Amino acid sequence: MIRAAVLGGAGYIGGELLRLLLGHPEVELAAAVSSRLGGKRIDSTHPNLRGLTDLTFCAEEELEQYDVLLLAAGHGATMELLPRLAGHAKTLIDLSGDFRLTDPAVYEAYYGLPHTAPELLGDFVPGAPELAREALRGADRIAVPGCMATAAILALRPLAAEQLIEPDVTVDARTGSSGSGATAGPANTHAERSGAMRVFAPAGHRHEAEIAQSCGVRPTMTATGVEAVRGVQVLCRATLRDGVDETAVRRAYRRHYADEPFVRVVAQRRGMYRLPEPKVLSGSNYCDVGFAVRPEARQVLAVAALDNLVKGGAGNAVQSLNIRMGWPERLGLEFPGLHPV
Amino acid sequence: MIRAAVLGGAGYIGGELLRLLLGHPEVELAAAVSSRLGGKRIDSTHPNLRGLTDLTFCAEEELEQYDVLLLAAGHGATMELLPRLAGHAKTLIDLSGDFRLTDPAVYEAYYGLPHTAPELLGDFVPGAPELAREALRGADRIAVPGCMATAAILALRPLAAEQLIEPDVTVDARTGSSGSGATAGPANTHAERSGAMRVFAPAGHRHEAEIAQSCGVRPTMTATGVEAVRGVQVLCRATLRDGVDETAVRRAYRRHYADEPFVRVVAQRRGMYRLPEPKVLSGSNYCDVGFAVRPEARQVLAVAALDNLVKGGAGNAVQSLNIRMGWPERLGLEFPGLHPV
Amino acid sequence: MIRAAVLGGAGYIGGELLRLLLGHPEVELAAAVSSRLGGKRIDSTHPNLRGLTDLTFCAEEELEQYDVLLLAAGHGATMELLPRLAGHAKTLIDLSGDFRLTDPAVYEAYYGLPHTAPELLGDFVPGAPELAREALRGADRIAVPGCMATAAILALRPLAAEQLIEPDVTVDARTGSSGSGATAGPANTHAERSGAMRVFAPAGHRHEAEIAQSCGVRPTMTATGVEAVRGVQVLCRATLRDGVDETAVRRAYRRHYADEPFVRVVAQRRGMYRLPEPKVLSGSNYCDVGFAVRPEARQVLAVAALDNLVKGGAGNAVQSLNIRMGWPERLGLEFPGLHPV
Amino acid sequence: MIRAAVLGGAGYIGGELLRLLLGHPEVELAAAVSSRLGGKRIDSTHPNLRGLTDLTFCAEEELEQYDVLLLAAGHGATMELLPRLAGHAKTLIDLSGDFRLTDPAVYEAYYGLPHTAPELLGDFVPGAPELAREALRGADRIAVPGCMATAAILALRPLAAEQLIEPDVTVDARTGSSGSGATAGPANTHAERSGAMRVFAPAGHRHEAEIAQSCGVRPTMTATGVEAVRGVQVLCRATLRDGVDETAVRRAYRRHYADEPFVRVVAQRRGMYRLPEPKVLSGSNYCDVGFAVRPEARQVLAVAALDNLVKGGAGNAVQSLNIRMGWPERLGLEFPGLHPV
Amino acid sequence: MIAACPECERKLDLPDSTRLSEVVECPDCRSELEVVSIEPPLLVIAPEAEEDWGE
Amino acid sequence: MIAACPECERKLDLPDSTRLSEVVECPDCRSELEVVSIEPPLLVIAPEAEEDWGE
Ligand SMILES: NC(=O)c1ccc[n+]([C@@H]2O[C@H](COP(=O)([O-])OP(=O)(O)OC[C@H]3O[C@@H](n4cnc5c(N)ncnc54)[C@H](OP(=O)(O)O)[C@@H]3O)[C@@H](O)[C@H]2O)c1
Ligand SMILES: NC(=O)c1ccc[n+]([C@@H]2O[C@H](COP(=O)([O-])OP(=O)(O)OC[C@H]3O[C@@H](n4cnc5c(N)ncnc54)[C@H](OP(=O)(O)O)[C@@H]3O)[C@@H](O)[C@H]2O)c1
Ligand SMILES: NC(=O)c1ccc[n+]([C@@H]2O[C@H](COP(=O)([O-])OP(=O)(O)OC[C@H]3O[C@@H](n4cnc5c(N)ncnc54)[C@H](OP(=O)(O)O)[C@@H]3O)[C@@H](O)[C@H]2O)c1
Ligand SMILES: NC(=O)c1ccc[n+]([C@@H]2O[C@H](COP(=O)([O-])OP(=O)(O)OC[C@H]3O[C@@H](n4cnc5c(N)ncnc54)[C@H](OP(=O)(O)O)[C@@H]3O)[C@@H](O)[C@H]2O)c1
Ligand SMILES: [Zn+2]
Ligand SMILES: [Zn+2]
Repeated sequence: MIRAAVLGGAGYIGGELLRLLLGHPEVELAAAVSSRLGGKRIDSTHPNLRGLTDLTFCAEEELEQYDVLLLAAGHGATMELLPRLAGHAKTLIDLSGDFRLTDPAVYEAYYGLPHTAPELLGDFVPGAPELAREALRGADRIAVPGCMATAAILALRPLAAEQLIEPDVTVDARTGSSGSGATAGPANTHAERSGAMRVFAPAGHRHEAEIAQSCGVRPTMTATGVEAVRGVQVLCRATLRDGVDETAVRRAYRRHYADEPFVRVVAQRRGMYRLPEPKVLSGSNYCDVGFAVRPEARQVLAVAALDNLVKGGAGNAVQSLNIRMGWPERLGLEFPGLHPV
Repeated sequence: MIRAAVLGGAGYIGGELLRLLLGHPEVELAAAVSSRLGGKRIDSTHPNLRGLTDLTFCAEEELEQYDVLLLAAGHGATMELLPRLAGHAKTLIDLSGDFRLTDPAVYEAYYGLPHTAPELLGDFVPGAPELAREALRGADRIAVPGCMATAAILALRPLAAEQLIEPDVTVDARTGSSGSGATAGPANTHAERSGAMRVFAPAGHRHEAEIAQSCGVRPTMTATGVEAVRGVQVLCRATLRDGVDETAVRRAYRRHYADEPFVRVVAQRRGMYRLPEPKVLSGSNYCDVGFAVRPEARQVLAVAALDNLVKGGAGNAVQSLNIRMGWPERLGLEFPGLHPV
Repeated sequence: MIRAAVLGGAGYIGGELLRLLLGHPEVELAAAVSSRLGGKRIDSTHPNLRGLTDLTFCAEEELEQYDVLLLAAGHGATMELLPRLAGHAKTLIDLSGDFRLTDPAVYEAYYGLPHTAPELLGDFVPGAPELAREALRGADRIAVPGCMATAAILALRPLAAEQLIEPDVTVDARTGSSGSGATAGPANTHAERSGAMRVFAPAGHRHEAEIAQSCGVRPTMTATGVEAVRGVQVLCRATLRDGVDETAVRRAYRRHYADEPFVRVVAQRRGMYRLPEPKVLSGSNYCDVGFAVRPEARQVLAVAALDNLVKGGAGNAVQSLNIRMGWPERLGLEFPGLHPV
Repeated sequence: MIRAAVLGGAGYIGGELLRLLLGHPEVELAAAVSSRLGGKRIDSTHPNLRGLTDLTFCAEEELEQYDVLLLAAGHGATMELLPRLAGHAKTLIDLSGDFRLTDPAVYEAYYGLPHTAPELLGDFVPGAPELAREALRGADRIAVPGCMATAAILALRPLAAEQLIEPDVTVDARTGSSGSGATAGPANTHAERSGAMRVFAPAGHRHEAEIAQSCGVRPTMTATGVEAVRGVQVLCRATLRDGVDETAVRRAYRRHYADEPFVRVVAQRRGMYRLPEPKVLSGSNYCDVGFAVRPEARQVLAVAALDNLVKGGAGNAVQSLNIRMGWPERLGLEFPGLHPV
Repeated sequence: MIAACPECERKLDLPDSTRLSEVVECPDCRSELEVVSIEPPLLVIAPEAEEDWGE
Repeated sequence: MIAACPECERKLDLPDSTRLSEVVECPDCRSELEVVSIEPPLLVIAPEAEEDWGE
């Protein structure tokens, strides 16, 4: 058993970390920090945890020593927080955008503010088991990728790595409302957000930088908020290189994901769920990845779906932790999702 | 053509008033007040109005003289506002809860604050055409009933008026999220409110007072927020008096609503939409009313559905205005609702 | 490890049984019967099971010997099937309505057809751990109660058992679309069922018989289909007996459920989720139970929520099986539900 | 007043035609054909029409002479039906896909069956006022474009017509469940279709042919079923020609749509509804069109939204009829949509 | 240290570090409770801003 | 018995009880495959009623 603490535990990623860590057989959830809700029970905020714990939120100042500290605060704030919190645990796992990019200039271009701890960027291993499993085994600074980025990277990686596609790709991402966090504001009231198809990033989205960094492609990404609480789906288009056909594409996906515990290739000719859809993944750590080839046009459509709070965040963090600790990778992440839902 | 002004035009009831008045052939929408959004276009807040108007919100201080002033501010605030605004128009129509109840003691009991203009209560005619059509013809102070109250009153009125039921009734109301207005807060973010079945008034709801006042029954009411933006449905249970059977019940509804332009009796034995449902009423001014009798138990279930922003508010205001002005009652209220939806 | 088979595995309750049994550490899922889909993979129908199993559906004729056989076919069909299937397993767990009622006359009154195996009714123990835990330990014929019945029974039982209420109660049930099973028909297309508030049982629902049988009350029940796929909520009203106050009510719930692994008492004065709501229970085996007392009216509102496919069906079956086998009661049922969702 | 008949009146497009024609001041709805529901009231199928009409469905054989006959049957069936029905009215308006394409070979390639009335293809004018207003004035054979095609064409037309873009474009369409009509089947039950993000046309969609024909571009189109009953949104990506900037793009849209009664250019820098979204268009005949330019990448994203049953079908038919008859173009189409919704 | 919730009678097990005037949350009814005495431990309902909830 | 899916090349492990003309489902692309030979095991895509899917 190791002792873990979560910062930002009142948020949506934080709450998902609490759920997963409370159910993890090797982890004792020792602390959850909230600046607003210190002293309040965590199950008052996250009613799904009723009966599982009597823990209350604590203030940052009350943090002690832990084996692992997971940070689920916003970007910008995190690069300020992390240096002063680093002493509280040997292993730090950050879920914000602050330590995902290796180049501070790219960070500034995409986040619109200079990085205040650029010297730390090099310390971080991506919390992306499919890309960095070996590095994660010894990692004590882990930066989990963004939710839409994870989906797009897992969709594009096999094609890019095997040089089956040209570098220009487009990514059409769709996301549920939990993707923008728990804070109330005029844009996310139920009445306004309900049934939305809100193209909130029509001319470029931050996650482009992560996709480019991980896949070596040149992505153009849009993102649309659709009617869902959880769930991300990406449709990625690319041009196939000369001579690449569906067989080559399918083989690439198989090779890359045959042994992955949490990536499934879903590209069926029959049935209702032929390509990845997030709804059957709610609560699960799977990322489903599929494709469709249009040979005459030399085009491939790569599709991926995941639960933004799990494989797109907290689940990827726990999977990374499992690797880091040498535990079975699926530990605490067994929930497969529901049908119907 | 008369000139109309709306106070609270940035809110949900206010926005619905703007839509209806812009489409009304006898009304010129002359002003819409917002304290927060003065100078901003009204179609920035209400995107459905794009192309219909170039009007901008104004401040209360900019109000001039109008034929009718419609107030769509919250309760509490309205009883303060109304006296100082009364000079701006001959006819005032208020949509808040402040002038619906005739007895200030009942107001205080249900709203938890003393009424600050009790002397005005007697001036108001209910903006309820089915109950007060004659009085509305000459009315210059009109108080539109609450949305769930209107549904329950129209469901129960025929039974109560014809003494078919015992006075104790229960009302289970279900409501969409627009019922709580446009203001963002932790309880109405999309992620929290989505898919909710939130019993927010388990032991009594304010609208009990209006139902009691209008029907002479003793209601016990609960209200549940369900997944919907618009729409209210009420299920009212009552005990039938001795000898009352389904035929008597059906006749009472027919008698009361045969000539009503906006109440339809929906109590079918076959088909998919046998009893009233709000979804096919979205945007329309209908209140559908139905019933089911359980003879052996001497019980009747009365069901009503409406769009809380239309028949439950702005539409009832416009229908009342039509009556007041001697116009055809359906003027500007012809939209019948959609199917499917 | 025991070997289990599921009949009706292509349906919604059947699919949920497959999910739970595949994740159960003491059970090997050995067979899933479907008459329509014999030979087809079960994960083609239930896409959440991809990667967990290669099992295909088999025909009834292919059934062998199992330790337990779970039946998830419709009522009417089940009383025909069960006698001829009984030889395939020592322990039979039925999820249909056919063996829940002890009195064949009540069955005929509520289901509209005579019971064809009335001699077997006495053999069945209710698959309701909170009511029949001791009997379940040795039970080889288990009949799991209906989903809305389970919710209402758990809501009313403490009040009824401790004689805190008068016998006449009303039950206002709300249910998601999965409650009517997987078969397509005009009434459950997405476009028609979406956003519905369909009062499909306005004058009495079958589950009244189960509630009456288990609680000794006289229920009047309505049921409304609301916008949700999973989830049941019931609002039960009763009259408090003389002298009964909120303290007495709360004590009754505590006493009954303090040690129950899957019933939580949720009746809070503060917070967003004060009373039971099904959405945070999706996929979980909890039934949350709460109440609100209106002392001056001597009324109590009892509220319960659950996932109809889990605690309302498959989860209750597995919990009963755990008890029958002497395993820890929570085995295979640990998933706590999600927030937000 | 002219007399109109609708074939396919029990379907979703048919029902929307009934609603619009019943509300049209110059049209008498004289007949609605249904093969399944002959003799049944049309408001049993379309409950929103209760109180507006007592019309019942009739059989095709009962058809008489009308001024206009609107066909809302499926493709394939329509090319068989239309020749034998043509005698019933001077003016025919077809809403199926059968008479939209001018080239029977393209029809066969996209619909997978040979056209059985190729000689009639040349007779049809597109029911697309923005493209064919002049031709519509004298047209007696009108073929209304597909719903997603209309959205994509209105989004791309200004760019293509003014040669601002390269010919290769991609179209990502999202659609609600009413787009697939009223017939029940396993793929459109509420439980399966709810919350879906179903990429049902990953490698090409039929509407490509219409977009190519109307805009002279080479489209690659995907379509995804998302959670909605009504509503279509398209995201079209194209490469800007040398020297084309945002100003040129904005001017093109303005020029094309400044005088269009039902196309609004929505491309705002601020506010919640910056780009077109279908939800505020439900029931309205508007198509909102917007764009975002990414100059450094020479890319433009063109976005359009509409209600598939109105501007994407029945509304476009009525607008075309208004033009054909020389009536004001907005007649019977004034409903602006709702907010919130 | 055991004290009862004055609202719902739930027994609260207060940690030894509990200080006077501290506010704790009842696990059952979620009332906010102020510690007004340590020996014997005594809780009263804390004054609270009216929370708006519902529609 | 191992045979490859003619659609997607996935290797299928057919049980020994597999009979001629039996239809199996490819776990990857979900094509319906007919067993047209046992020794050597050989699969072809089974003729199928066009499945309507989508809108
Ligand atoms: N939502 C997703 O789908 C998703 C997926 C992957 C990654 N992420 C990333 O995860 C992080 C959290 O996202 P979220 O969606 O959970 O947001 P959220 O719901 O808004 O929660 C953020 C939490 O951070 C805490 N916080 C904010 N500023 C802080 C500060 N200066 N110091 C300490 N704590 C602070 C807040 O807690 P208190 O106010 O209680 O202190 C809040 O609960 C973000 O960086 C986000 O980009 C989100
Ligand atoms: N929503 C419903 O279903 C419904 C149905 C029937 C009746 N009602 C009643 O209608 C009223 C409005 O409800 P709503 O849902 O539209 O609420 P809302 O969306 O919150 O809008 C209320 C509006 O009132 C304005 N306002 C608030 N305080 C004010 C003040 N002191 N002076 C002037 N304006 C003030 C605000 O505008 P600015 O901030 O821009 O000034 C706000 O836009 C309430 O009394 C409600 O009870 C609502
Ligand atoms: N849905 C709920 O919330 C819920 C909750 C508690 C209990 N229940 C009860 O559980 C049972 C199943 O409900 P469901 O919702 O899962 O229904 P469902 O989705 O319609 O599934 C029923 C299954 O039963 C099979 N079946 C039907 N007739 C059969 C027969 N004569 N012999 C063998 N199999 C037959 C069908 O499979 P094939 O066609 O493939 O053979 C079908 O998949 C019902 O009795 C229901 O009352 C349902
Ligand atoms: N749904 C949309 O968003 C949309 C938008 C634009 C265009 N369209 C097109 O409009 C047409 C209708 O679409 P829909 O969505 O309304 O479909 P739908 O709901 O399935 O309705 C089609 C109707 O056509 C009738 N019909 C079918 N075969 C017929 C035949 N052989 N002879 C006479 N009537 C027949 C059926 O009526 P009975 O069974 O009662 O005879 C049915 O009600 C299709 O061609 C579709 O492509 C649809
Ligand atoms: Zn308490
Ligand atoms: Zn295959």
